[in-house]
Amino acid sequence: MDINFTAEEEDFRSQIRAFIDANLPPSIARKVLDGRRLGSQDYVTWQRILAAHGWGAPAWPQQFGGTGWNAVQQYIFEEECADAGAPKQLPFGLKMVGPVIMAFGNQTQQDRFLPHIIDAGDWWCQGYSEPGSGSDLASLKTKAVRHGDHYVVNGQKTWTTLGQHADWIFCLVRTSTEVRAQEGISFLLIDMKTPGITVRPIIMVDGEPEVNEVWFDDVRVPVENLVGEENKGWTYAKFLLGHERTGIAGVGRSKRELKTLKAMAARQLVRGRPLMDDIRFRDRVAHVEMELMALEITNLRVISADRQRGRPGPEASILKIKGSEIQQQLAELKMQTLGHYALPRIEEGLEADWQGDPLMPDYPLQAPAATGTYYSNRKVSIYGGTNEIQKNIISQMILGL
Amino acid sequence: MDINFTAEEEDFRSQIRAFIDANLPPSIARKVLDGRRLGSQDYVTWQRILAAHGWGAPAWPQQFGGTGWNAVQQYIFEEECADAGAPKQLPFGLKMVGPVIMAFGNQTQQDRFLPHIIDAGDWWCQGYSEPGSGSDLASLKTKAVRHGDHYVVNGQKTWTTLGQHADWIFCLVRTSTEVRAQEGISFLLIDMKTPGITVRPIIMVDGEPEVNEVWFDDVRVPVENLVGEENKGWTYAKFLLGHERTGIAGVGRSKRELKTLKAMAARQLVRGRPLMDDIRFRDRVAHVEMELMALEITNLRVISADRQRGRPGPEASILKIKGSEIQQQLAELKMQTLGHYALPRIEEGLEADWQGDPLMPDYPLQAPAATGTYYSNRKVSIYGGTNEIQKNIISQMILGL
Amino acid sequence: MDFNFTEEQLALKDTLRRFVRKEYSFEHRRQAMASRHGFDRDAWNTFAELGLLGLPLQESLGGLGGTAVDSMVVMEILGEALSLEPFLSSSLLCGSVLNAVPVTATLQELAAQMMTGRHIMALAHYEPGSRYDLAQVSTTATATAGDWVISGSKSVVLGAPNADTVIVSARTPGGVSLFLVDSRAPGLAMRPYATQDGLRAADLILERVTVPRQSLLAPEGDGLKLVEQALDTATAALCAEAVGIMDRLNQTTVEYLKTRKQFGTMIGKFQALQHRMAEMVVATEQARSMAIMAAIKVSSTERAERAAAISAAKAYVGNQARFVGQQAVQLHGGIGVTDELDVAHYFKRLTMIGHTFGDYDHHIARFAEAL
Amino acid sequence: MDFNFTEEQLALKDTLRRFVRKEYSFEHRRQAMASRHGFDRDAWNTFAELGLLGLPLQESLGGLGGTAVDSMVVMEILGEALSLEPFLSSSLLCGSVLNAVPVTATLQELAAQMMTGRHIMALAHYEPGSRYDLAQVSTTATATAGDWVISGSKSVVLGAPNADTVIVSARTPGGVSLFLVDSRAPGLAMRPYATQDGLRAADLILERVTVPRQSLLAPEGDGLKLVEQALDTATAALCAEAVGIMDRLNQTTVEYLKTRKQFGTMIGKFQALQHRMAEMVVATEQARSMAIMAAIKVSSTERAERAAAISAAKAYVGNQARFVGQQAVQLHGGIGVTDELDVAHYFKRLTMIGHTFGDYDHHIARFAEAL
Repeated sequence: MDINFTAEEEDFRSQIRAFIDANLPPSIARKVLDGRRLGSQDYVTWQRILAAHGWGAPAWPQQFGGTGWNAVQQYIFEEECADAGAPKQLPFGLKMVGPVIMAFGNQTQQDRFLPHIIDAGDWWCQGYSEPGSGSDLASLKTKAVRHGDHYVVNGQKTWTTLGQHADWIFCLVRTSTEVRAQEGISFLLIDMKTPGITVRPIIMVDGEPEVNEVWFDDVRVPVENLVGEENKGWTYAKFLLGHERTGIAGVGRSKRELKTLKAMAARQLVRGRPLMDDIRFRDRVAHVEMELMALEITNLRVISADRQRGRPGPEASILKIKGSEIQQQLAELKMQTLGHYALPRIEEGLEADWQGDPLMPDYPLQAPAATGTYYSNRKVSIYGGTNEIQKNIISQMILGL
Repeated sequence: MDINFTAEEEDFRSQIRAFIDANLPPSIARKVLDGRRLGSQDYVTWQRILAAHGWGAPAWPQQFGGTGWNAVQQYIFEEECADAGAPKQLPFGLKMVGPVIMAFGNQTQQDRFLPHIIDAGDWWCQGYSEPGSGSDLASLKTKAVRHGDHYVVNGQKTWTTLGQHADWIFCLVRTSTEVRAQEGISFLLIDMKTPGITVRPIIMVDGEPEVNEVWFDDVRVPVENLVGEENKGWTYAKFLLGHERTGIAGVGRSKRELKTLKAMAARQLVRGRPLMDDIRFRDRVAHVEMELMALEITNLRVISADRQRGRPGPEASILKIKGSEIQQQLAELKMQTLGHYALPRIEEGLEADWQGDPLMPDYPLQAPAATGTYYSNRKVSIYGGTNEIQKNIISQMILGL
Repeated sequence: MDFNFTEEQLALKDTLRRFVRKEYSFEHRRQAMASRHGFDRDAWNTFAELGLLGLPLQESLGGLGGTAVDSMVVMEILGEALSLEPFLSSSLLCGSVLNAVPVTATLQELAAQMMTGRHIMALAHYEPGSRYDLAQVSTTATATAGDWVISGSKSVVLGAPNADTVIVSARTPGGVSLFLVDSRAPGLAMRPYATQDGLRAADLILERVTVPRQSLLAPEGDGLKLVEQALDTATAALCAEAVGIMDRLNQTTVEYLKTRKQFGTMIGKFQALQHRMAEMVVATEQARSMAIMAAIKVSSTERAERAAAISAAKAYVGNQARFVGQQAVQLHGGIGVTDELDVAHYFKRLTMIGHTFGDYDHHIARFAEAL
Repeated sequence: MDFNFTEEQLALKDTLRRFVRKEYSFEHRRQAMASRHGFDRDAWNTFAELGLLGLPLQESLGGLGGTAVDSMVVMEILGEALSLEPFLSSSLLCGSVLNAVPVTATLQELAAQMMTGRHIMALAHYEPGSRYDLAQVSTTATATAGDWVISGSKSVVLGAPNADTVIVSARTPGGVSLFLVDSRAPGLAMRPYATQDGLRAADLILERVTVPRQSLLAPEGDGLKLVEQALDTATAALCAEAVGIMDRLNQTTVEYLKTRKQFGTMIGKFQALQHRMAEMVVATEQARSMAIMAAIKVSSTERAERAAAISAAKAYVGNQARFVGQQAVQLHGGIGVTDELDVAHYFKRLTMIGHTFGDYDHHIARFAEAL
């Protein structure tokens, strides 16, 4: 047992770091680190830089264009990317539909779709949730009726993150109502340019349009876009959800946020002394840092156990619960560093080129994003299965209650 | 609206305080304030002092020998008694069986029993809980079968607080099994000297015998000891439980404990300075003090609402939850003041005459009781309906969920 | 000891609640927020007609001389309605200052204008880098022939963009002093913005702003004392506003738990959610008790008693409000984090209340000093 | 990076667990606690036979030179068994001191005796009024002709009543130094007692206790450094013990939730209790991670890194242990607070671990210094 990295692992880390130093555009990193708005192009740019270097799909096997890295290497890679302020690699293709196509798609689908997940040729989004379905995913109502060599899809999806930019959507649809809820579901890949699809952004608590509603009105989908077998979609969905939870702890990003937090708290003054020296505030930081130290090791333990078991286990729920709590605490503390400067909503401060306001000389450059991020981060204990659902999973799957 | 006491109320408080100053035996008060063991005689002594002055039953109407005080006066009285270190007036007669006898007992029972609750001629205990019944009181199994002018009682009660000293026990017994659980219950008064009763003390987490198991083996109880009607006991039980919850906030005692806590923390040193000046510790004290400030007003608000409504409402559950949490926090902080002196278990330190140990010169006089009290106080969120049950009550009775 | 409201208070509460329920819907508020001034002039006029705007002002100024309990009653309802109008920043905060200084004809005129709703005031005290520390005042006022010349910066001045007159604190030879400054005075630059919960505020820079001699309010050097008292008054009112919001969030959340179904069951039947909801109610009732305490004790003539009570209330209510706000969002799930539903807006306001006039750490420090 | 135990560690864990399950039942422990020495001599001898007592001692002392991870493995099982034997106070705490001082024939002989279980040691460092502050040492040692003369008081010396030799810290001209003192030395008065969780400890008063010149361990002035290192080692071990106890409490509580019925239902079906149980598991897994971290980092040669890691682990594990202990009692209801059930005893031990070698406030302060 050793939680220290080996010399080989440290060497690997140096290579990653050198690459990021040389290739991550500073303008993009600055946006991430200061909490400015990212454009869709920022994600694409970074993904293509990685793809060009063969690192577009860190978690995929080499046969599908992945790196073939082991779990520790992937972990190091994610940590370094997060630390440097790289945009998150979008999970919809890489962590969601990609693994499903690899495991259950046919050769044609693999050849058509996988390369363009890696090179960001296709922007994917997720069509799982529906209004009213929430955590009870299997209650979904969007229907696909087979007419010849097409499915005709009608219904509505929601919470479709960044769907406004998407080229493709993967959808759970109901293809049979004569069996119990889980058994009549199929997994379809749908071109977002197909007639009959309408996308409407949902404005979130922080005023940003992050997620969308997507309507399907007699949308015709070729049957070759069915993944696996008809009515077996629930199996693929569960497989996907298992994959979605790995990395959900967000340890790398939280470590970066902790660093930013400390830097902000070192610059803010309370009665002339750095806020970071205020015993109450410092204890709050210490508290979340301890949580994060523990979570990092728990995360590595779960990865190690998953590897030995060959599949993700229910312990991922622990990562989701703790990871989301930590992200929320960090966001709250960043807001708290600002004192009364938590109040102003400086719209233009979210733009990449904002350099501060001459009439607010001590208003920090990271301030405009802080309160909105706190608001918005309430979602992380809701999406991907609420923390309440995660506790159900632990009590039922781990404890047998 | 005014949370300040009126001049009349302050005057009333002065009278109470003067009486207590003059009449509460200092040796008893010392035991209470230092957390030493109280003997059964200590309770009796204080109760008789109060009774001799006409204050034996502060909450009872005058027709039954009570003071006739209003709720605010009762509150002031309890607060002053607690502050001075008077032993708690035992609730089993005054707050439990007494009100039931007043409301549902016949004249003979009222004449026989009520005066000796006031003058401590009878020590009462409670026969409600049974092994296995816990919060589900109505599932009780102790049976009473009528034979001529007696009931023959068989079964077992448990958690009978201070039952080892009791002269009488009031019991819920099953007199019919042919109806639903709540409808076959009766309320019996049983002389503890009756043949067939066995009492076995239960040693608690702090090593003290506070509660008991009581076995009934063909115990013959005269039918005149039935309160109210046969099979209507559940009604009386619910009435009693409503009464039991008033005063459960324990604000007066918690205020005294807070005072003791501050005094202890002022004397303990950390790196040469009083622990009370340690910002972390002082914040903990401040936190519980705020809770207590709020609870005191909530308590008075509930009393005021009960008075207007004419009966106790479900808001008492709020008092139970918060009151118990505060008591537990105070006990924990007292233990924490001691530092490594939380560890020793000095048995003789619980005796009234213990004056410290020459080999442990700085070991505080209140120390021997502190850790045991913390352990033991875990019970306050369990007894009288666990805090989980209280939350059920709030969500169902107040919120209609 | 008495926990009843007076007949007048009950009537005021009732009238005001009926008004906001009828005329101040969530959609109405959204429009008002988007308007130029960021609040509803009609509602503001109605407040004036109902006597609200004169309520906190003492009778010598022509006001109604209402107590802090009266203000509590008002603020609870304004909280329920998520009111955008500058009652707190103008009537309560500045009203408290005006109540405490020698009455003059100018002030009576000013007060009369305020009561009609035509004149709005703001208090500019906090400065860049001051955080919540009242004593840190770098703005200066220098006496010249017949004037005072004021220079310095003020940050997060609530209600400033709509204010006609700003009370500005500045350091003078006698200590910290307060001045009435016309918001359009030459040399006064304003950086207005919306706050994160939809109110309006501004940062100010004063460069040699010249005001007449008689703009000095109260004796020189009394400024800190007056500001502290005014902020304590406003803080007590904020506690009441928070309680009003918590009440509404609890009602809305209970309703949602009774409607929303998951896995074939109304989610209010899930015990974990029931208990959370029960804890929210407990938190709210405890917060209400502290808001009452604050409303009574804010009138205490002993500065130490008042300070300890207000800080205990603000720290405590802030903590409960944080819990209730976060949990109301959590129990609503996804729609709880959308702009569409009122829940998110109540949550935002509660969060900002937690950062107004001192956060938890600030107030527990002030309270703990008194232990 | 590697989260696997070695074959040897797994074998040790397995053997030890089988032994305590078979021979160290809760009833057996109760008898041992009531016995004169307060622990089970037979179990202690078995520990010696299994090599446990030599495990932490380095090879130059004839020990097995085990790592802190080895100790972690052992302490988890001792936690599960609620072991009363002085492994922590003698083998780990004093063993750590002996490992860090120059090897002599006397020490080799002492170590040999310790490993057989015949000789027991204790570390006397804390003093009246010191609380958890290591630097506060008032006990003095004065050099005379061929001796040292030691005077002072020591408080809550774990394992002292059964110790043959006590390592005593005392102030000398060169700083704080450590001395080997025979527990029966003239002038050494002992006030033995049981601790609140059933172990044995004592307060000591030393009045001109005279020990030979060579009783000085290590160079004069090295005492504080050695004691800090030894306490960090023992603290890491305490974290592991706490995790073992939390595991057992979780198992016991889950079992109880599956058996106990209320209102006609197995109480483990109540969602509020399910979620609490899930939180207990999360707390335990997070605590386990910190215990692992402590076991690795305690061997760090950088004092600051070691101190920060150990204090983070102790504060964090202590907090999680407090939660798990309290909730295990709560979920058991009434019987959870009786002496009869093992639950209360696990709870008591967890609570006392929280107060051993520094409580949460002490360790978060030590950790936060390093931020």
